[in-house]
Order: sequence, then structure tokens, then C-alpha cells
Amino acid sequence: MKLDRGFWTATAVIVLLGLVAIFFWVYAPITGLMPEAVDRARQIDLLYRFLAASGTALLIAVFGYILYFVFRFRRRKDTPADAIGLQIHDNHKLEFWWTLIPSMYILVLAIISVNLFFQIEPVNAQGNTLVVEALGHQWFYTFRYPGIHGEVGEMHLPVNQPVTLHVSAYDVIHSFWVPDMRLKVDMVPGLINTLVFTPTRVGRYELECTEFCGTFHGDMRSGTQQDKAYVYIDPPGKYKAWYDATQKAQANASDAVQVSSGASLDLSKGDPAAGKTLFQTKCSACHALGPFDKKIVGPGLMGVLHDPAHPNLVNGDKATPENVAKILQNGFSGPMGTMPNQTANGISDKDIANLVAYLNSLK
Amino acid sequence: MEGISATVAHVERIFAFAFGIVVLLVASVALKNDWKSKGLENQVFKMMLALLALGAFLAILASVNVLVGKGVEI
Amino acid sequence: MAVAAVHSGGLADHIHPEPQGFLRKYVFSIDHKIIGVQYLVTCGIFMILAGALAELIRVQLMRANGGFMTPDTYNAVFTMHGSTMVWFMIIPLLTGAFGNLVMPVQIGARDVAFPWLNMIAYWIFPVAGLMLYSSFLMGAPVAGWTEYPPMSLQGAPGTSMWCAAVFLVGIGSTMTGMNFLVTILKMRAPGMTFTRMPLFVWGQFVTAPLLMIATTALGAALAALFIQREFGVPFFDPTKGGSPLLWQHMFWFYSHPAVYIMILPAFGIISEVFPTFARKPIFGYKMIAFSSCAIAILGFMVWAHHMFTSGMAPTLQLPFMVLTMLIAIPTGVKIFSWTTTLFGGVLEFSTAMLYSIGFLMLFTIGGVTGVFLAAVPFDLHAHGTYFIVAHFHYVIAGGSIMGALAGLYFWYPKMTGRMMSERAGKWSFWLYMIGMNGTFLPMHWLGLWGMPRRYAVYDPQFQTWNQIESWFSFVMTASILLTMINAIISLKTGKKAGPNPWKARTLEWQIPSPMPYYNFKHIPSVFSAPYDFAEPLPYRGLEEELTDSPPPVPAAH
Amino acid sequence: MAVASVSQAGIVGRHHEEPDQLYVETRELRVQGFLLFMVSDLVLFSSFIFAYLYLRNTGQGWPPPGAPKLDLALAAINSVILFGSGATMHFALENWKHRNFMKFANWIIATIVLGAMFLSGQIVEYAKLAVGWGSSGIFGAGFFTLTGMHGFHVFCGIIYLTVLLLQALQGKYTFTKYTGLTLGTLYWHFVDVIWVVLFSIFYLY
Repeated sequence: MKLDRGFWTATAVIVLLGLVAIFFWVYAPITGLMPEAVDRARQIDLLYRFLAASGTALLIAVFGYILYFVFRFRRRKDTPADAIGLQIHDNHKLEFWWTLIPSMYILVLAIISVNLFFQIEPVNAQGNTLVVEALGHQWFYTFRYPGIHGEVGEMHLPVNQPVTLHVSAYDVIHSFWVPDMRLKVDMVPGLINTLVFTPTRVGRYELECTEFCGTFHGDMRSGTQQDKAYVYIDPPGKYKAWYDATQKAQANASDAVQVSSGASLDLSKGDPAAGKTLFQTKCSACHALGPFDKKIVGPGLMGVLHDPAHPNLVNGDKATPENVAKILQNGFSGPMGTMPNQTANGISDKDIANLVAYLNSLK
Repeated sequence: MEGISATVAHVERIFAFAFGIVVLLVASVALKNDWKSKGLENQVFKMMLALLALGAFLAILASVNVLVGKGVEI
Repeated sequence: MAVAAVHSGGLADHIHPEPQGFLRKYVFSIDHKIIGVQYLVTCGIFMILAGALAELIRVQLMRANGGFMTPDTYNAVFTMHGSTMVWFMIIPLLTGAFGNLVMPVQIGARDVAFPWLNMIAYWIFPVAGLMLYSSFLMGAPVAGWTEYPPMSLQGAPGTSMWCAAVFLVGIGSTMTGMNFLVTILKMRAPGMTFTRMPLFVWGQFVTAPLLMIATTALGAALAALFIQREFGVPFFDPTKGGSPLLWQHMFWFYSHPAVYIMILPAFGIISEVFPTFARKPIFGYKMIAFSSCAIAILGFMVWAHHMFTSGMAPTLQLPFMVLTMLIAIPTGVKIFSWTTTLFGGVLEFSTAMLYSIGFLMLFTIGGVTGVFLAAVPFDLHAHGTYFIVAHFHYVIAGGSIMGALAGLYFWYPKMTGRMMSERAGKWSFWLYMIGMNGTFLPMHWLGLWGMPRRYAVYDPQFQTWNQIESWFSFVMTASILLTMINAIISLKTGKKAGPNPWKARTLEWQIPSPMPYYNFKHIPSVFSAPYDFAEPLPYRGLEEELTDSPPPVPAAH
Repeated sequence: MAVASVSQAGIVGRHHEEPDQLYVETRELRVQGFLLFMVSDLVLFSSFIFAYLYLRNTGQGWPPPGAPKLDLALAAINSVILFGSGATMHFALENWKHRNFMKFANWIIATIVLGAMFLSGQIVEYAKLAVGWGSSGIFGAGFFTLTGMHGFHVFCGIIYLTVLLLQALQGKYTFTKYTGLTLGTLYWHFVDVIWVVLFSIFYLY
């Protein structure tokens, strides 16, 4: 059977419809429905437009030909009962092309995706990056800010300031998803995951949990347990006001850990060399000598007292030798891990002084 | 107590070394004899004999502390 | 003519004696055809259960603030819906039911390689199903069918029962896989080379190793979860050194191939239906067969694409992304080949053909969204949302179940000797198409707009679309019920089918319907591929099958 | 070995019987099916080995704090015992093929004894470690789960070989038809070979 006029007409209609679909997806008002709240969102939307346009065009082609064949080659009333179809088994040329063209398409898609992937993936924190930590609980979120004691219930970000977001969870896997940011990362207990982005649009955005976490999974709240969870992107002035007010309000908030036993330590006589030996035997199983998010059981401790991105310790206190000693004395329990206290670790006051001296020497 | 368990370990090592060599030789000879046999299950047998010889070899190395894993008492 | 078959003594002439008594004939039967029907009926029961659970989900989602069920009940309901549909409905239906029913006949064998193992594999399945549903009595599992720890470590005692039940049904699957693989490798009729096998047999042949290997890996994961829950061994508990991601690796190493277990046999079914009702050979037989193999092999290398947001190393994410995209190529080849098979045919729109065309369209939608999700940057947005729900329901409800329904309408006459009502069948098809698309199409944009999955309550702006979906889901249920009623009533009232109502050309249509216990009086020999409608049938030795010559004599033991 | 001699006399009468076609074809099915069973069992072990290596390499370093020390000397002699049993099983089957019933029986009994010795060695090792499965953290998750699973396989193997020996004594197998013995040998070799891997990853790595 020759490819007749009907076939070519159908093909023309299919091509036309495909072009219309591509045109539609190129100009579809995605941002009208969903604003793009961060810098990465635009690129992800472009990828989505590419995928949607090519996908819809493919669907139109397949559906178009199926429907045309179904209509054109249906058994009619006058078709003899023993009629058979065209006895063609294959067509190597055709098969070659329809293997090659999808392969090319996949190649292009892979290049685009890989390229975009490297733009999205966490890069090393720059100098002016705001480092925020988001923590999942059953069933609310809390956040930790440099310079603010303890955990706060709302997430505010200043617009146009690069953000490095570390996430983890206390109990089960949660996730951090702001649909208007097009970004998502799971909060896995025992792991620190990272997102890097720059907010570009002021507003209030819903924060959703997409990793099933139990009874109220559909109803995760902000840390105050009152409101739905939101991320607020504020103008710099408004953010500053919020930050100052919160810092004041949180100054006297209770610690995540028990208050110190009160034993006063003399940190002045610490010996870094002795501390180094002790670190290797007592601490290195759980703490890497790497950046904060190089986590083993607890966070990495390189520059723990000198990291501008982490001016706070895991319990929210300022990173000072005294506060490090306090954690060594009392232990710590939270999403960044669990650390036994002084007695359980079997270290003396002198050991603590040595360790603090050693940690202080790491830069 | 210490002395006894050290002696036991010593004896264990000697036996492991000696019998390890026996098993290694036996498995190698068996593999050589079977080399030309055909059939699906015989191919599998040959593979397994080879692995058995490998295992015996590893046990010999372990018995003389050439191969020692992490977290293992010598 | 009235000469009983002569034994050459080989396996091909080894016939089980005719089973005597109700128990041996219909309950503890070792006949693959009876076992196939047993699977089919059991799967039907699980379909009703899981379908009812699905409707409970849809009723709950009619209102944004829920209220029909407590969140915990809702969580248990969707967990059981997913678990039942995957392990107790679709996998046994496509492998156990249709595989047993026709695969041995299509290769010209008298039975599967290990009939007793086959019987045991079947009987494990309803027992495991009872165990699964008994977990409702002790507090049903609530963490979704994926049961991610640490959530599943908090779950009710029923979670351990869930582990045991799925482990058991997995053992049954493994047995079926081994059985089918040996059967297809060793028991083909003389002349039935690999390139002369019907494509349904190819589907089963490619599925069997997946069943055998992947299911065992799942067994290990389930055993580890069970051990952790019952004995406190911290595989997955991060506070004691375990890793929640370990479960995700172990689970998806099974569950991604499981997706292909659920779709490859359905590919096989529609590859049988298309040539039969288009009266022309399948286009690109070899490409369809080899692309199935490619999909099965690639299927083992892409599991971590379910974990792009879990915090895996970026260096691992990239190869998984690219490999996942590669699967689109063999899948595309299949879709194009089936579409081209329609070209120049004499298409007869029986219900089986309608369902196959429906399969082709809906599966293509699921495949296209699958390529979307393979791209990590897009997956970062869509992961864990209703977009995912839409994607895999298009693949499973639009692909696997439509394929199974096509198979049911196609092989029902062979199974029972009677036709199903075509009129009711066409109604069921259109209801299914309308209901299926109405239910799952809106989920695409709901997900992209920000509705995560597994929410018992959701934001009010999504309520309208959810109500529309719920109403359409009732249409879908009506369609399934119509098919089931059709199948039951047609047992009694259906038109007599005769051996070959569709004028199909594979071996199972050349023997009487329903198929006799010995399958063939003489094992035929095969000298060509089955789909050349212009040629005479490519089989020798089938002359006596439809005559009333005496059945072959069972081998003496 | 009086029983064995009697039984051997019973077999001798039939040992010239040529296997018929049904037997030959069924034998192929059984061997292939059994190999596939071994493959899926191997996947089961591999999954747990993957889990162990994953926990070992992504966690807090190895050995984890508080893990007991393994005894390399005991493990070495114990491994040699198990590998030796693989060799004796090989001889058992070889002797059956060479139609020597007495030697077959002796070698298979040696295999069973060596297997039992290996199990006892494992029990001694467990006793020396003196920690529980659930209380030994990820060390126990890897070590006790895998070696326990392997020990269970050895235990099943001992029972399997005993049954085969009894069946052989009753004359179930002839010198031309002995698929069951082949399968038993395959199984026992499988158990050995798995131990090569387990021994390496727990004691040598």
C-alpha cells in the first residue's frame, strides 16, 4: 500500500497540532499560576517548558497516528470476512530512524539536565551567604539562624541574599518543599542535606512536606504549632527587624540540652597537642575534621570556632570556647546527632580543656 | 587464662595453616582433573572448586597474619 | 485415526493422569491452566478489596479538610491499597494468572517445568493475602507501600505482619519466576526457536529473571526491616548507626524492576492482541522482543532515580539520571512498532482490541511523564507530589490493568469455552477510559501546583479538582465491576466460543476450548513465526487436536 | 557400615540400567531449576552483604565504637574446616560416579562431620563475642545476620546431606541416576563458596 493523500493530510494535521502545542508551552503563563520565588526556579521552568513541549508534541504524534489508523483501517461493512492486512514484518529504515531520533532527543535532554543539575547543586558557601538550618519534627518545622539562640518557628529570608540551607530531622524523614521555589530536599534523620539558592521575590510561600511522616503529614505546621508552615521572603529592612526582634525574644529561650552541671572549668591551660591525640581516640569516630556538613554522626568540626557561616553551635549558642566546653560537659541531643556527656565519654575536666584548645586551633 | 587462650590460638593457627595447604592442593588437583568435564553443572562445579581453592588460600594468609581485617583480634 | 498417542518416552510425552475428584481437580490442582484460573479469581478478589480502599481514599479527598476518616485510618488505607495492588493484584495477575494460563500452551508444552512448585507458589499467595489483611486487626501499617524507616519503625505491630506477608508472596513470585524460566528455556516444542516464540512468551521470559532476582532482594530488605522491628537490630535506625537511606536502596533495587514486572507481560498481551485483530504480522517482532530485554537489563540500573531528593551523592545521581532516560529509547521503539502495526490492517474493534489501543495511548502518557521525572532538576520539583501519583497510575492503571483486561477479554473464551458479552465489554472500555482519565489526568497539574501525595487533608484551593477526580473514580470502579459481572454471568450464558473465535494463530487457539488437561494429543512441531496471516498455520502434528480421537495415555510410573 | 554393604548389593543389580529419555530431560530441568534457586539465594546473601558494606562505609568508621573483636585464628581454622568439607563432598560425588558406594558413604559422612564441626566453631565464636544480636549495633546487623543466615544454610545442608545418605542407603539412587546427589553437592559447594565471601569481608577486610 502506498502512503496516500489521506496519510499525508493526517501527517500535516499532526505536525500543525504539534507546532501549536510547542507554541503553547513556550508561552504558557506558568508564572501567573506559580510565581518563581528563587533564582533557580526560572531555569527549572525552562526545562519544564522544554519537556512539556516535546512531550506533548510526541503524544500528539502518537495519538494522531493511532486515531487516524483506527479510523482509516477499520473493518468496514463490505470488508470480506477473510480479509487480511498488509503483510509487512518490518522496515529497517523506519526502525533505524525511530531509534536514532529518540536517542538524539535523550542526548539533548541529558545535556540540558546535567548542565542545569550543576547549576542547582550545592556549591561551597560564599562569603555573604546566609546559612540557615531547617529541621523537621513530627509534625512541624523549626529553623536555626546564626546569632539566634535555640530554634525558631518561622522561616524568614532576606530577598536577593544567597542562602545555604542545611536540613535534617529529629524523628522520621520529612522534606522541605516550597512549590514556588521549585526546589525540594528530604530531611533525613542522621544526614545533613543542603540546598543553595537566592530568593528573588518578596512574599509568603507555602512550605510543604512531601516525604510521608505520620499522622499529620498533610498538616505540618510552623514551629509555633499554630499556623500552616510558610517561608517568608522579606525586603532587607523587614528581615532585619524580624531578625532583631527574634534574637531578643530567643535570648532567654531554653537550651536544647540540660543546663550545665555548674562545674567551672579552667580552659586557659589547655594543651592543643594533647587535645589532638585525645580527639583521634575519643571523637574521630563521630566527627570528621571537615566542614560542618561533612557529617559522620555529628557535624564536621573543622573551624568550629572560626566558621563565619556557622557562628552558632548546634545547640544555638554562640561558638565560644566556653560554650564548646559546655557541650562536652553535658552532651547534646538533637537532629544533628546525639553525643554522650562527660561522664559517659569518660573524659576529665583537663581533657575538656585540652580538646577545646585543640578545636580552637583548627581554622 | 591469658596463656591458655594464647596457646589455643597458636594451635588453631598451625592447624589452619597446615590443613589450609592440604585443602588448597586437593581443590587444585580436583579442579585440574575436572577441567575437561562438560555439562552445565560441571561448569558450576569447576567454578566452585576454584573459589574453594581461593578460600583456602585466603585462610592460609589469615593464619599467618598477612591478611587481617579491621576490628579483628590478632 | 483412533490411535492413542505413542510415547517416545521423553518429557514431551509425559502426561499427568487426568485429575480425579474435586479437590485434586480444582483446589490442589497441579494443572497450569487451573492454577492460572485460581490466580485470576484470587486477583479478582484482591482487586475488589484494593479498589474499595481506593474509593475510600477518593471519598476522603472529596473535602479539603477530610473528615471521612481519621488521618491514621487514611494512612492505613492508602498503604494497604498500594501494597495490595502491587503485590497481590497486578504482579500475580500478569505472571501467575495469564502466564500460567497460556504461556506453556503457547510454547507447545504439556505443563510448566515444576507443576508441584507451581501449586505451592499459588497457595502461598492467598495465605499471604490473608496475613496482609489480618494486619488490620493488630494495627495496620501506615507508612505507605514503600514503608520508609524510621517511619515504619514507629508503625503499629501490623507493620511486621506486612513484612511477613509481602515476604511470603515474594517467595511465591520467586518460585513462579524460576519455574517459568526453566519452562521457556527447556520445554519449547520442536522447532519453536526463540524468534518463533509468541511475543507474550517473550514478555514472560524477560519477566521471569526479574521476578527471581529482584524479588529476592526485596525479601532481604523486608527481612531486615522485620529484624529491626522485632529484635532491635539497627539496620535503619540513625540513632544507633543505621541508615534510613539503606532501606531506600534495598527497597528500590527491587521495586524499580517490579515496575517492569508489572508492565512487560502486559506488553506481551497487547502484542498478541494487535496482530490478531489487525490481521497482519506484528511490526518489528525482533525489535519488540529485544527492546523488552533491554528494558529488563536497564531496569536493574536505575533504582536510585526514586531517591533524587534523599541526599544521595551528586556523582551518583547523574548516571542514574542518564540511564533512566535511556529506558525511553526501547520503550519508544515499542510504542512506534505497535502504532505501525495498526497501519494497513483490517482492524476489528473487539473489546480486547479496544483495551489494547487504550493501553497504547495511556501508557504513552505515563511513559512521557516518566521521561520528565528522569530529569533531576524537574524531579526536584515533582518528587513526592500528585504528579508522581498521576505518572505511575497512568503506567499501572492505564498500562498494566488495561493490558490485563485486554488479556481477560482475549483469553476468556479459551479459558471457559464461552464468549464474554462484547456489548458490556465495550461499555466497560469506554467507562474505564473516561473514569481513568478523569481521575488521574488532573493529578498532573495538581502535583505541579503544589499538592503533595499522601495528604489526608490538603489546601482548599485544590478541592474542586479533587472532587472532579473522585466523581470520575466512581466511573472507573463501575467499569471494573461491569467487567467482573460480565465475566461471571458469561460463564453460564455466554455464547459457545469454539476453539478459535478470534481466528488467532498462536498454539493455544489450535486446541479445544476450554483446554484439555493434557493440552495436546501430539506435541506439534513449529516451522515459522506465528503472525503470517497470508500463510497457512506454521505447525505440524495438530491434525487430531480438534477431532474426537481418544486422549493420550498417561505415562506409567 | 554393614547397612551400607547390604544396600550396595541391592544397587549393584540395577546399576547397568541406562537412563531413559524422560530421566535425561527431567534431570536437566531439575539441575537448571536448582541453579536458579541458588542464584536467587545468592541475591539474598548479596543484598545483606550490600547492607553490611553500606553501613560499614557510610557510618562512623569501622569497627564501630563498642563492637567486640573477632577472633581471626578461630575463624581461620573454622574456615579451613568448612572448605575441607567442600573437598570431601567433591570426593563423595566422584566416588559415586566411579561406582564405589563404600567410599561415597565414608566421604559424605566426613562432610557431615566437618559441617557439624564448623557449626560448633561458630557457636564457640558467638559465645566468645558475648554480645546480643539486637544490642551490638550495626556490627551485629552485619555480622550476626549474615553469619547466622549462613549457619542456618549449613544446618539445612547437614540435614539435606543426611537425608541424601539415608536415601542412598535405601537404594533410591543408582549409579546411573543420581540427580539428587548432584543437587546436594551443588548446594554444599554453594554454602562453602558463600563462606569464602563472608570470611573475606568480616575477617580480612
